[in-house]
Order: sequence, then structure tokens, then C-alpha cells
Amino acid sequence: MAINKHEMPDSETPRLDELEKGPWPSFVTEMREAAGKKPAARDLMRQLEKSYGEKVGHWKHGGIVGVKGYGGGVIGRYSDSPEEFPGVREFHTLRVNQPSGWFYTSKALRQLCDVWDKHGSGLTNFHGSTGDVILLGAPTGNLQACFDDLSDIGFDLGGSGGDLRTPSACVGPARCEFANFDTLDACQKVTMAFQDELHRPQWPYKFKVKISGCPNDCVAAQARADFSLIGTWRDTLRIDQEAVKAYAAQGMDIRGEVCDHCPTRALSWDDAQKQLNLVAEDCVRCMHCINKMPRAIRPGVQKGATVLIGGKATILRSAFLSWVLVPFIKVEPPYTELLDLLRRITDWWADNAKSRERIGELIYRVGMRTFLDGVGLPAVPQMVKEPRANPYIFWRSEEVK
Amino acid sequence: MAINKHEMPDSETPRLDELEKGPWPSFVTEMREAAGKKPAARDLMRQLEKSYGEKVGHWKHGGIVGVKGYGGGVIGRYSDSPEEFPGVREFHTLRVNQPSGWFYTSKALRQLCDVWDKHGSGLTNFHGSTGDVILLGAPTGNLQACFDDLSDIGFDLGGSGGDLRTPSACVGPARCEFANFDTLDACQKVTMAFQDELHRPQWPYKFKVKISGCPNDCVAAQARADFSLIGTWRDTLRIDQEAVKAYAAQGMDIRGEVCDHCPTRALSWDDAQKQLNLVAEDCVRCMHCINKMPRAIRPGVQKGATVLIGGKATILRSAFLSWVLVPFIKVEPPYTELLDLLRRITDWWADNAKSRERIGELIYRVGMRTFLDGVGLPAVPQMVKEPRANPYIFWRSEEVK
Amino acid sequence: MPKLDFGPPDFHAMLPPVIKRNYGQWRYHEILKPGLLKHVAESGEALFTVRAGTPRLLNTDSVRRIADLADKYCDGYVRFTSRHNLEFLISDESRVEPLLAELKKFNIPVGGTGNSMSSIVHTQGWIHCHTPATDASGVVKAVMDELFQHYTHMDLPAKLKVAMACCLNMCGAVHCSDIAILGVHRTPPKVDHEALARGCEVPTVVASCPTAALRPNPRLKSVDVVEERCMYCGNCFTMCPAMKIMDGEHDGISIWVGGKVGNARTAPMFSKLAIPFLPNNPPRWPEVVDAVKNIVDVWAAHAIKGERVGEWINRVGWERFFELTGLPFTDKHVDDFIFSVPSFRSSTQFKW
Amino acid sequence: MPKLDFGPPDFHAMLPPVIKRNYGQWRYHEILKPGLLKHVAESGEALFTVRAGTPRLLNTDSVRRIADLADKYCDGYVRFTSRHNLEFLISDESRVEPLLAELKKFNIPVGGTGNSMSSIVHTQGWIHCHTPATDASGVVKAVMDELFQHYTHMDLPAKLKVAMACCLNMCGAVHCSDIAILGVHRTPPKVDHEALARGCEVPTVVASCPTAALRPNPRLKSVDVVEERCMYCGNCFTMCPAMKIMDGEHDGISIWVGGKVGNARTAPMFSKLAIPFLPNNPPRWPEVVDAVKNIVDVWAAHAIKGERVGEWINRVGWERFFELTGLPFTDKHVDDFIFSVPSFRSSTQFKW
Ligand code: SRM
Ligand code: SRM
Ligand code: SRM
Ligand code: SRM
Ligand code: SF4
Ligand code: SF4
Ligand code: SF4
Ligand code: SF4
Ligand code: SF4
Ligand code: SF4
Ligand code: SF4
Ligand code: SF4
Repeated sequence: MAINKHEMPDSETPRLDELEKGPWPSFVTEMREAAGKKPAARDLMRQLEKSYGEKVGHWKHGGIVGVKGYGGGVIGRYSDSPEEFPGVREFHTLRVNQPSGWFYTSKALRQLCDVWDKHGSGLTNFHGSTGDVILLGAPTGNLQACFDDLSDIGFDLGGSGGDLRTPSACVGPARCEFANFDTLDACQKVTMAFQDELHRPQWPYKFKVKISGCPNDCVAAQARADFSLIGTWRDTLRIDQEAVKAYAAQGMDIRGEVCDHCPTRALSWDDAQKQLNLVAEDCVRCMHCINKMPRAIRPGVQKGATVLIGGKATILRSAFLSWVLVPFIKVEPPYTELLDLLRRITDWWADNAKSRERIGELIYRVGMRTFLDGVGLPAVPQMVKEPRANPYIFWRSEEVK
Repeated sequence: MAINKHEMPDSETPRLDELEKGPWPSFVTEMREAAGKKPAARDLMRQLEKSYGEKVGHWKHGGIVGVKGYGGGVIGRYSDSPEEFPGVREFHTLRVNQPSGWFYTSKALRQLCDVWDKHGSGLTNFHGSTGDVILLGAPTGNLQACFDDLSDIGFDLGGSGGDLRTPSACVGPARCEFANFDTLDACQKVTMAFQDELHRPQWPYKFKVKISGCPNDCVAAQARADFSLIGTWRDTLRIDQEAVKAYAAQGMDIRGEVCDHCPTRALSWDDAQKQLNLVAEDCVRCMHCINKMPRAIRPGVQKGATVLIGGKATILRSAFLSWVLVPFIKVEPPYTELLDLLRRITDWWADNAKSRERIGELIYRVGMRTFLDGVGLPAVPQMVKEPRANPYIFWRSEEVK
Repeated sequence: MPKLDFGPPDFHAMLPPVIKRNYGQWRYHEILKPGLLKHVAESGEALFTVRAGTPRLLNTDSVRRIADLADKYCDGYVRFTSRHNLEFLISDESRVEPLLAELKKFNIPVGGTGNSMSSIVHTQGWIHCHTPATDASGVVKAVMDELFQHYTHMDLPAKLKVAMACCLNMCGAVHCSDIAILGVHRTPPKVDHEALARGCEVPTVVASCPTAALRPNPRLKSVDVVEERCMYCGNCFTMCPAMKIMDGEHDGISIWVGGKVGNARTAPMFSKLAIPFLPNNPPRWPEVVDAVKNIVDVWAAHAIKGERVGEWINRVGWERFFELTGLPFTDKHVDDFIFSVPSFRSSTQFKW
Repeated sequence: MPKLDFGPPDFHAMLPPVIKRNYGQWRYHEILKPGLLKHVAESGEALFTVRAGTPRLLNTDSVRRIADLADKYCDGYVRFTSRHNLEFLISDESRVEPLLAELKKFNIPVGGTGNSMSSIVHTQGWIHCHTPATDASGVVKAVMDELFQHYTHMDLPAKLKVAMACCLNMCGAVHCSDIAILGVHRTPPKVDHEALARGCEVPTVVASCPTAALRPNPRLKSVDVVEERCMYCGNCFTMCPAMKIMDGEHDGISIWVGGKVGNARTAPMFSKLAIPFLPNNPPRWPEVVDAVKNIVDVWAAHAIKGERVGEWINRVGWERFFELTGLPFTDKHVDDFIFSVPSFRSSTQFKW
């Protein structure tokens, strides 16, 4: 990371300089190093210093910019004080679709840097909170060339606007023993199957897909994705009682640390036998015992995923956490069932949503009933914490002869 | 109760007759006995028989009737087939305010019967689900005379329409060791303090007050009252460890039946000492241990009540359960604090509600913030299960200089 | 000219002497057997309470018979409970058994205490209301006949509170009952435009609809029902007689489970939908009786001691409730009103 | 002419050989020390992961330095985590300590695993966005400096996930974090009527307001703000630049606690309001830093092992949370939006 040089007499950015102190790596140091080479980075610092003084931002509202053939992937940004900070007069961001799981070769990283040094501010985010590589700040005139060069090194743009947003996935089978399916491959295939929707905003609003290999949900799919795919298993978890004994022998308080936190008390500890007993049908696959004793307990063998729908942040009707839509789905190449379901869902949403209405809000407005009809899925008890408490039940006219 | 005589050849009510069979006391038998003396009761049965055949009711919509000086207390009702059932052409109900706790002398009961035999159908409900004595069915012309006679025997009418509804209270100190204040007296005093509001609809909608002596809530106040007063205590519950030992000696599984159901695990069982240990500040006064071991555990000595607000049934915006408004209030004669609070609350509601808007729905619409300002109460954490999750926070202009 | 605003009789006059003596001084209670409570005061004095069932709808002769019993056994005092049971309050233990014998003679059931089923709180139905989707007393009688032994025996895992209301107004406060029986309409109101124009205010009627299913029809000075937005609550009928909602062919009953009111152990809970519709089949509503019995039986078989219906379901999960009762789960069970989202399963934790 | 729609690079090309060999065949893992994971495959092969912090905002030279480290220690491969940490993937155990030494030399912190605090997911703030109520990177840097030892030591009761977003759009997905730092406006937007008439559609702007605080102003072809209905969310500004919402004097930061995302043990939960407002005090936001530290300290002192912040609060109760942290509870903590009622305490069960 950038090397912090603390001696700068008569600094232009006394306030920001304060943020070069302290043990955590400093974004200011990053900017300062770039500022040595790039006027844009220097003016970014100077404008930010002004914001630190006035406690307001100095960017104008939005602005539509882009590259040929695409409608999304670039966030337009203009300084509101271009005379004062000419380097950031135009300071647009490119969202570059990361490889599944955020794996890189050193070569790919260097290529990205080369492209960005050529066309932009030299500043990046690894990564944006949706998951893209963020190339932070280029003038309008450089965007197309930058994209052309990106395309030469094999990096495409991600989403912005009313489109599919760049899907992301947890590290999954690449490094995690808990993965119930190939999160990385599924993410890649979904991304490829929806290239048109990713690059050309044609939907009422954004739509996010995130993929976690197990209920630990290491990409926060349930909180941040309209369509959350989370690994699970259909059968009983596997317990290796010998390994259990080994944990016990090491002094682990299995009753206290494991059984007492099992949400359904499906697990109990037989201290005499040094054995874990499981009431299989009571397990709700919360991962806790597996997390605590990965050497002894594993998911079952009938692996797949739960599909949850509707997650999003606050705007407009409050934040929603995704809720269960399909309790169990196989997630295996060629992913026909998954892609088909995703297509039906986005089609229904695109047909029915108002402008800027996330799918969760649309379902809230029209009811799960209407949504399930629309996408051809049955109602199952797993969808709800509890059935309805109000008696405002709709009947289809054909049900009431 | 009525004596069931099963022989009725050529019955007018073959369907209803089926409901004279079986072990539970039959309302049909009640009606049949009355029908012998009262044409109204007979026509009620005949009309009901018709309803049983057609599966629809045969009463017209509402109708405003009453007694001089009052606006409520009588529910108007007219048959939609007066030619067929002349006895129930006019069949209005009087709601008679029960004594606190539904206690009666045999004399009072007989006096009520005499009045009702004179003016009405001879049919009653002991009681209506709000708590009144329901005198079921009198013609318009008899209402005033009936009320005059009721007033002579000391029975006044209860509420109906946009007014205070007849308050009710659990048996409390009259027969229950758990009562934290005098529910019966408080109920009586509230009723007396609001006679005008009870008898003369002047409010946007109904307003119900129910009073339970402890959190067991034996009058279902939280579900059914806009203003729910529920006994509680401010200090620590009292444990008689000798009596605990006696329960244990009788073979009670104190850990399993008592401690394991303590919602906060405030109680634990020391099997060696045969002793119950309590973490006093963790007790949420759920009554469970007291219910299970009334000889050993009692409420504390700083007794009073929690005020909860907003309970109601479904119409319009769903059913609400009352929620905490004042965690602790003393409830002692002359009940100044209680009556004053109730007055502030109903005043605020009357000033701000739309027509047919229960106080819970008004608070839902305008926010607790506005309500608390209106009635001059502070916000306390006891009011919520959890603080807000959405960031839509309002600021008063004076707070933002 | 009668007095006005004199209020209910002072309850003090209605209290038996034993209660007056020990008012607020009760020390503990025991349930001696179903329907028989013993309360002991600090003074050492004991009060015996016999709880007995009634049909709630009583004729005056029956009320007089109750008064007679009160005179004979209880020094002339009696009370009713918040669930419309009778309570005979006896200071002299030797009178308990004779009273029980006489109640038996009259076929008046004794019970409803402890871990039993108490009586069914209910409403008017076809007997006195203008908006019911079913009768109340008839359904209650049929269900009580079937579950009778649970009233007279404390043979259940916990108290069982059943309630019944004949329309969505829910006068029986069925919304927080272990098992609730609720009359439901299933067809939109039929508007009598002329009557509406004559007798009702259009804005008031339009505002009465919780789901905004009513639109003004200025031409007719009336309203139109947007049928696919109507969920048949009948609130527009409450506001305006021209909105006829009763429908003999399609009205019927829904069943709700798992509510509770008190704060014992767990916080109060609403009842949740178990069965969206059962037909009106008077006089004995066999489908409803069977449905209630099934739920009670499954609960009684699976709950652990002390678990109310809702507490049991919360422990085993709704997935398991539907499986064990054999009831189908449908899209009607999924909430679609204001507070729907918090009821959705925002978790991967569920049972198969 | 560039290619279009070719998508992200195939991740397979980015996987180190040790992962390719053991893909989907991992058997278990251990945390050897803070920031150092060991994953063992069915094959017996082991993979060592060193997790390291970054400021997320990186210049290209820094990225090249990372590439150099990847070449030197990891066969030319590296990854980032879902919280923007770096992960060096090492197949040869002997390279672990040299890498750690070199990271130390560069002052790159290693940690964020197990029961530690990971890095703060955050957003653009004044660096690149048009609607922020505060900066993001600056606040994050200040907080991380203070809590640094919890990143490098696994000294907490459970994982601690802190997130920061600079406005109500919540790009950092702060709504489900153990502790969330959220920029908030507190004054209604100032309407530039001329600009609105010129550049925005009135119905769209009006529709953008969650609390219906906007009314059309037909005279000006603009909108008016009903100030007492506005809660300053800024959504109208998102839709229309004429609704200026930034306010240097009154904008600031709110603190939220107790959220979680995963399904481990307990279902996901939203973060709840702890502190409605703290001032913007750049460059180091001392009030915010202190507030976060206080909450972390109180949690660390009181939670039992394994309890996330929200799990701890749910056990002890929110009453106790406010008491222990010394934070005042105000009417702002009581929800007043759509789903408010289910958040009210419909029970007499609470602590004093
Ligand atoms: C008689 C009684 C039922 C019974 O058989 O016991 C009853 C009967 C009626 N209720 Fe009720 N309610 C009765 C207790 C209740 C209760 C229970 C309670 O008070 O504890 C509730 C639920 C609690 C609540 O208030 O929320 C109740 C909630 C309603 C509602 C819905 C109110 C709401 O806000 O959701 C209505 C509709 C209305 O007011 O327009 C209603 C309306 C009615 C009307 C007046 C019908 C109407 O639409 O105008 C019924 C008249 C029936 C008749 O012809 O006699 N009744 N009503 C109860 C009053 C007896 C008494 O005074 O003791
Ligand atoms: C008589 C009555 C009060 C009155 O003023 O009329 C009453 C009386 C007693 N209740 Fe109750 N409750 C009465 C209605 C209620 C209600 C309201 C209702 O049923 O609509 C509730 C709330 C119901 C709910 O939660 O849904 C109620 C919840 C309780 C509880 C908590 C039950 C539980 O969930 O475990 C107790 C404690 C217990 O029984 O252990 C209790 C305890 C008692 C005790 C033991 C109190 C005492 O020490 O005397 C009384 C005898 C209980 C028994 O029957 O076993 N009482 N009790 C009511 C009798 C109704 C009936 O005829 O069946
Ligand atoms: C690398 C990463 C996945 C990725 O694709 O990038 C990852 C990796 C692992 N996670 Fe995770 N988690 C990662 C983000 C998350 C997230 C999402 C987030 O932080 O935004 C969550 C959900 C957070 C939440 O609940 O709010 C998450 C919740 C878990 C949990 C459950 C934690 C708990 O509540 O107890 C476990 C199980 C455990 O640690 O016992 C887990 C376990 C693991 C394991 C042990 C899985 C394994 O066997 O390899 C990995 C090492 C954990 C560690 O750091 O101690 N991972 N993990 C992410 C690292 C982020 C970081 O840099 O800090
Ligand atoms: C760059 C990024 C923040 C970051 O620093 O990481 C970002 C930046 C913006 N977000 Fe975001 N969002 C970013 C991830 C998110 C996330 C997190 C996620 O995707 O996992 C969320 C919450 C999850 C969700 O979608 O619900 C998020 C919720 C929003 C919202 C509110 C959406 C809602 O339905 O509640 C808006 C408002 C809007 O769309 O008008 C928004 C709008 C914006 C805009 C475009 C501002 C605007 O009003 O037009 C910001 C542009 C900033 C700029 O100048 O670069 N951003 N935004 C993230 C995208 C980087 C990437 O592609 O990797
Ligand atoms: S979500 Fe599950 S499978 Fe994916 S990285 Fe986390 S623990 Fe592993
Ligand atoms: S995965 Fe969770 S629910 Fe299943 S047995 Fe383990 S701890 Fe219990
Ligand atoms: S509410 Fe409490 S005080 Fe009143 S009767 Fe029931 S148990 Fe006794
Ligand atoms: S009253 Fe309830 S919370 Fe208090 S100690 Fe007894 S069981 Fe526990
Ligand atoms: S529930 Fe409905 S139909 Fe029954 S009495 Fe109440 S208002 Fe009338
Ligand atoms: S019955 Fe209910 S939902 Fe239907 S129109 Fe009338 S008020 Fe609206
Ligand atoms: S949280 Fe708000 S201010 Fe911050 S990047 Fe997102 S949209 Fe912009
Ligand atoms: S800031 Fe939000 S609440 Fe205020 S007017 Fe704009 S959209 Fe409405």
C-alpha cells in the first residue's frame, strides 16, 4: 500500500493530513501518492479538504455518461467548483465486473493498473460495495478509450441504473469446506446469462443477485440482494463422533458452546458417552454446530440452495431482508432451473413494477399470492415465520364457484 | 338453566332442535322455554330456524334507538321479514353496565329478570363480550320504560357508539392472591368518572378500558382494550424458600416446570440446597413461577400497574395488542394520576382522530412521538420491543437550532 | 324522570361476606378438582369456588334458577367470569358437594379450570346481528358438545381458550385465542346504488375500505367495488346498509390458531390462519367441529406440559404444525396486508 | 470496436494451483492466529490464508505492490474478501512468516478473522457522491485507528461487523451490521423552484417521497415541502437535483446497533437506532469514534462468548442496553414508519 511520508510543509490539506496518522492504512496516503502523478488526484484531495472544512460535498448531481453499446457501468460525476478544482471537473467512475470470488492473478491486477493510469485518476476501490472494481475518476473524453483498453485485457463493465447489478459470490468451493454448491461458477453463469440486462438498463430499477455457499452468508446476500441464493442441504448433517470426542478431549465445553446455542435444541450432548445426539428433523441448518466443530460436523450430502427474494436497503418502504421463496433448488451446471427461475422473476417484475420499485416492494404492494401466480411457484410454509394474523383473505373468483 | 324437554312433535324448528342434543347447555333450550311465554322469543327462534336453512341472517342494518338523556346503550335491531316474524319486528338490545367483577346478589339478578320479563323478550346474555349484561330484544316503545325500571333497581346502561365502552375488571382482590391493586374499585371509579362519555357518544369511535390485576391478564385487556391497565410490581418478587422446599418434597420438578420456562432465565434451581435463586433485575414479572408455586412465590410489595395503549380488533388496519405507555403507575384512591392520564389521552384522541379511528390507529398514523408530546409523557425503552430500524427520523425544528 | 349517570351498582354490595372479610388478603389457591378452586386467605379462612358452564344466552327463568342456587349454597351471592362461566362462591366447605350434586342434576357442567378448555367466548351471529357470516351460538354449542370432556377434565397440556366471532369485526376478540373460529364472507358486497345515493355519504363509504376497493361513482352518486381489491371484510356495510355483504351460498368459517392474551411465560400473540374456509353447515357444522377437534388432538398429543397452542407451535415450527395436522398450506396463509413483510421468513432456518 | 457483453474474466484463470487441485474438496479449517487461516483438503493438502487490511481506496502503485507480494509469496495469485480485505493464498507454509514480516514492514495490518473486528464496509462520502451527509473514508479511518487492536486480536466475544454509509441510501448495507455508522441529514430539502420546473417532472418528484411530504405547486410548476412530514431522506434529491438536501451545519451521523446478516444460530436482524445524531467533526470525528468505542467496550464486557452484539442485546434487553451504555432513549428511538406497530412492546414483560 501507499507509503506514508509525513513531512509536507505548508500542506494544501492540513485537515486530511490528520488522517495519515494512526495504525490503519490511510486513504489519504493513497491519494497523496497518486497526487504526485495525477492532477486529478491532487484536485480530488483539495476539494475533499474543502469538504472537510465546510462539511458538505462538492459534487454536482449525477449526470449521464457512458460507453458505446452500453447504458450502464459508468457513474457520472462533476465538481460543483470546476474553476477551483479543474482536475475533477469531470470525474466519472467506471464499475468493472470483478472475477467471481474476487480472485486475481498479479498480471490481471497490473493490467488494470496500466489501463487506469493511462485513462484515469490512478485511484481505485478494491472493491465497491456491490462488488465491482471501482475505477475512480476519469474525464468524459477518456471513458470510451478506457473501456476499449479494458475490453482488450478481458475486463467488462458491471451494472448501474435500472439493470441487473454485478452479481457476486462468496469464496465457496475455492476455499471453504461449507460450500453446498459451486458459488463461483453459478455467479459467473448468471452474469453471462444476463449480459444484456446487466449492460443495458431496461428494468424499473436495480436488481441484485448475490450468492453464498451456506447459511453463514458471507456475501450478505440476504440483506443486499433482491435475489439471494444461499447454500443448504436437504438431508441430515454428518457427525463424526470420533472427531467429536477429540474436541471434547481438547477441553471444549460442547454442551455450553454448541448444544446450548442450537436454535431448536436439535442437538444434545451425552456426557457419559461423549457423544452428540441429533434429532435430525429438528435441525434448521443454522451452521452453528458446524462452525464450532468443522472437523466433526459437516452438511449433509444432498446439497443445493434456498432461494430468497426481496432484500434491499431502506429506500422507499424500509429495508427488507430477503425471505424464502424456494426452500430447495439444485444448483448444478447448466443451471437451467436457476436461470429459468431468475428469468421468470425478473420478467414478472419488469412487467409489473412501477418506476424505481424494487421487487420486494412490488411483492409487498401486490402480495405474495399475486407474485407466486405470476412466476408459477407454490406457497409453502417455509416462506413465512408465521401465517397471516389478519383475516383480509382474498379469494379467486373461480375458487368461490 | 333451562330444562330441556325433548318431545316436540311437528316442531317449527327442526334444525335448531338438533342443538338441544349433547352435553353442553343449549341456547336453544333457553329460547324454547322463553318462547312458551314470549311471542318475541318464539319468533326469534322461527327466524333463526330460517337463517339455519338459508345460511344468512335476517336482521336489517342497524337503526338508531335509545332512551332519553343518553345517546348510547341500546343497539337497534329490526327483522327484515317483519310480516313473517312480527314478534321480532323491533328487537332492540339494552346494554346494562355490570357491577365490577360481575358479582351479583341473587336479589339483583331477580330484579333484573323482573324488569326484563316486563319489557323485553325474556332473553339475556350473561354477559356480552365487552362485559355488559345484554338484555336481548325489546320493541322501541318499551325501551324508555325498561330503562326507567332499571334505574329504579340501580342498574344503569353501558356504552355503545362513539363513546367510552363499559369498562371491566378481573376478579382481582376479591378472590385472587395475585392482584397488585384493587381492580374492582378502579374499574368502578373510572366508570363513574366518565359517565358522560359513557352515555353520550361524543368521541370519534369506541374507546375501551379493561383492568387486570396482574400480567396474567384475566380480562384480556391487552387484546381488547384501547387503554389496558395491568397490575405489576416495582421491586423483587418474594420467595418463601421453606414453601419452595415443600413443593420440591411433593415431587415437583422445579427446574423443568419452573426455571426452564422463566423467559429470561432469572430463576435457577439449586438442587443441593433445594433453593430457588433469583437474579432480581432480570425478572420481567411474567408470573410463571408465581403461577406454578403460589404458596412459595409472590409479587413484590411495591405494587401498581403498567398502562398499555392501543389494543383493538382487526378493523381497519389490523388488530393491535396494547403496548406499554407508562411502565409503572400507582393505582390508589382517589386515582387522581390514573384518571388524569386517561383524561389527557382521551382528550388528545378526541381532538386528533378521524371519524372511526381507534386511538391505536391514530398513534400508528401520527407516530408515538406526536402522541407523547400530546399527552406529556416521556419516551422510555420499555415502550418498544426494539428501537426503530429505519432511519426516517423526524427532528423538531428547535432541536436543529 | 329516571336518574341519569348513576353508574353500575356498587360492587361492594354484591360481595359475599367471606370476600369482604378477606378482600385483598388472599394468600394462595389450589385447584381441588376440575371446576373447584380453593382460595386461602392470610386469615386462614378458605373460599371454595365452583365454576360452571352456561350457554351465555339465558332466559330469565334460568337466571332465577341461578339465583336460587346462590341462595341455597352461597349466602345469596354469585358471579360470572370474564369468559361467561358462572362462579358459585362458597364459604362453607360442606356445601360444596351438595351443590355439585344439584348442578349435575340440572346437567350444568362443572369445569373450565386449570389445564382444561374453558367456555367459548362468542358473539351474536344470526340471533341478533346484521352482518354475520355465520351463526355463533350454534357453532359454539356443536364444538362444546364435541370437546366437552376437556371442559370437565383438566386433561390438556395447558389452558385452552377458544373464541368465536361471526364476522371480521371480531366482537369475540378471537384475534388472540388458542383456537379461533371466525365467520368470513367471500364475495364482494353487492351495491344497491339507489339506496346508497339515498342513505349514505360517498366519501365515508369510500374511506371505510381498508384495501381501497371502493371508487366513487359520481354518475350514480354511489360507489363501485373494484372486485379484485375487495377482501370482503364488510366494513363498508357497517358504514352503509346499501353494501350487502351476506351471501348464504359462499359465507362460512375460517380457523385460526396459536394466539394468547396473557403475559404468562411468553408475550401475548395473535392467532394465525390455519384453515381459510369451511362451509356453513348448520345446524351442527360438522366440518368446523372436526377441524377444531383435530387441532386440539394434535396439540394435546405433541405439546409438552404447560405449553399453550401457540407456544407449542413456536417450538416445533409452523412447517411442522401443518404437517402434523394435515392441513394444507396455501397462498392465503401468506399475509398480504400492511404488516406482511415482518411475517415473512427472512432466514434460511426452517424445517423440511 | 471493442467486444461487448463478454462478461468478467473467467475466475478459473484466477485460481492458484493449490485451489484448483482441491476445489470443492476442503475438509476443515483452523484459525492459527489472528489473520492466519489454515484450510485442509480431503487430499491432506493445506492452504494458508493471510488476511490483511486495506483502506479500500487504493492507488495503482499500491495495487502493483500487492501484485508484487502475490508474486513473491503466492505464486502470483491474490484475492479480496467480501469486506474488502486482502487475502494472500499460500500453499507453502514456509512462506507464511516471511510474508507476515514483509506486511509488517509496510504497516499493513493482518487480522480480521474469527472473533475479531473486520474492516468497515463503506461508501464514497465526499470523495465521490452527490448526496452524502458526511464523509465515509475519513470516519472509517478514525474509527479503525481507535479499534485497531480488535482487528489484529481475536479478543471480542464474537465477530464484529461494522459498516458505514454516508446517506440513507445505505450503499454500505449498514442496515444489518453489528454497529452501523450512518450519515443523516436533518433539514428538509431547499427547493430551487426554477431548476425544478426546468429539469424535473413534478409527479415523479412527488412520488419519490416515502412520507408524502411533497405537494405539487402548480403555479411554479414545482413542488412544496410540507416540512413537518419530511424526514430528510434525500430521495427527492436523488430524483431531482433541484431538491438540495446537503446542509453543512446540520448534517451528521447516527449510530445503529445489533444487526447481523448470517443465519448462524439466530436469524438475520436489522440494526436498530442507538444514537440519533452526532455532529460532523472532521477530520477525526471524535464523538463518533467515542460512541462506537463505548458500545464495543460495553458489549465486550457483558456479552457471553459467541454472542454477536444483537444477540447480546436480545438476551439482556434493550432497557439494559441503554442503561449499560449510558445512552439516552428518546422518542426518536420509537419507530413511526410503516412497520412501527410490530416493534412496540405489546407485553408487560420488561425490565426496570
Ligand atoms: C354484543 C357484542 C357481541 C356479543 O355478543 O357479546 C357486540 C356486538 C356488535 N359489535 Fe362488537 N360487540 C361486542 C363486543 C366487541 C368486542 C369485545 C370487547 O369489547 O371486549 C370487540 C373487539 C374489541 C375491540 O373493540 O376492538 C368488538 C369489535 C367490534 C367492531 C370492530 C372494532 C374495531 O375497531 O376493529 C365493530 C365494528 C364497528 O364498531 O363498526 C363492532 C360492532 C358491533 C355491532 C354494533 C355491529 C355493527 O356493525 O354495528 C354488533 C351489534 C350486535 C347486536 O346486534 O347486538 N364490534 N365488539 C359485544 C358487546 C356486548 C357488551 O356490551 O358487553
Ligand atoms: C375467573 C377468572 C377471572 C375473572 O375475573 O373472571 C380467572 C381466574 C383465575 N385465573 Fe385467569 N381467569 C380468568 C380468565 C383468564 C384469561 C382471559 C380469558 O380467558 O379470556 C386469561 C388470559 C388468557 C390467555 O392468555 O389467552 C387468563 C390467564 C391466566 C393465567 C395464565 C395462563 C397461561 O397462559 O398459562 C393464569 C395462571 C395459571 O393458571 O397458571 C391464571 C390464573 C387464574 C387464577 C388461578 C388466579 C387466582 O389465583 O385466583 C384463577 C383461577 C384459574 C383457573 O381457572 O384455573 N389466569 N385467565 C377468569 C376465568 C375465565 C373462565 O371462565 O375461564
Ligand atoms: C472471506 C469471507 C468470504 C469471502 O468470500 O470473502 C469469509 C470467510 C469465512 N467465513 Fe464468513 N467470510 C466473509 C464474510 C462474512 C460475512 C459478510 C460480511 O462480513 O459482510 C458474514 C455475515 C456477517 C453477519 O452475520 O453479519 C460472515 C459470517 C460467517 C460466520 C457466522 C458468524 C457468526 O455470526 O457467528 C461464520 C462462522 C464462524 O466464523 O464461526 C463464517 C465463517 C467463515 C469461514 C470460517 C468459512 C471457512 O470455513 O472458510 C471463513 C473464515 C472466517 C473468518 O474470517 O474467521 N462466516 N462471513 C468473508 C470475509 C470478510 C472479511 O474480510 O472480514
Ligand atoms: C459505489 C457504491 C458505494 C461504494 O462506495 O461502494 C454506491 C454508490 C452509489 N449508490 Fe449505492 N452504491 C453501491 C452499493 C450499494 C449497495 C450495496 C450492495 O449493492 O450490495 C446498496 C444497498 C443494497 C441495495 O441495493 O438495496 C446501495 C443502495 C443504493 C440506493 C438505495 C436503493 C434502495 O432500493 O434502497 C441508492 C439510491 C438510488 O438507487 O437511487 C443508491 C445510489 C447510489 C449512487 C448511484 C447515488 C445516486 O443517488 O445516484 C451512488 C454513486 C456514488 C458515486 O458517485 O460513485 N445506492 N448501493 C456501491 C457500488 C459499487 C459497486 O458497484 O461495487
Ligand atoms: S457463505 Fe458459507 S460457503 Fe460461503 S464462504 Fe461463507 S461459510 Fe463458506
Ligand atoms: S446446524 Fe444449527 S440447528 Fe442444526 S443441529 Fe447444528 S446447531 Fe442445531
Ligand atoms: S389478572 Fe391476575 S389478579 Fe386478576 S384474576 Fe387474573 S391472576 Fe388474579
Ligand atoms: S416472574 Fe417470570 S421472569 Fe420473573 S422470575 Fe418468575 S418466571 Fe422468571
Ligand atoms: S362479530 Fe360481527 S356479526 Fe358477530 S356480533 Fe360482532 S359485529 Fe355482529
Ligand atoms: S367488503 Fe371490505 S374490502 Fe370489500 S369493498 Fe367493502 S370495505 Fe372494501
Ligand atoms: S450512501 Fe448515499 S452518499 Fe454514500 S455513496 Fe451511497 S448514495 Fe452516495
Ligand atoms: S427529503 Fe425525503 S422525506 Fe423530505 S421531502 Fe424529500 S423525499 Fe420527502
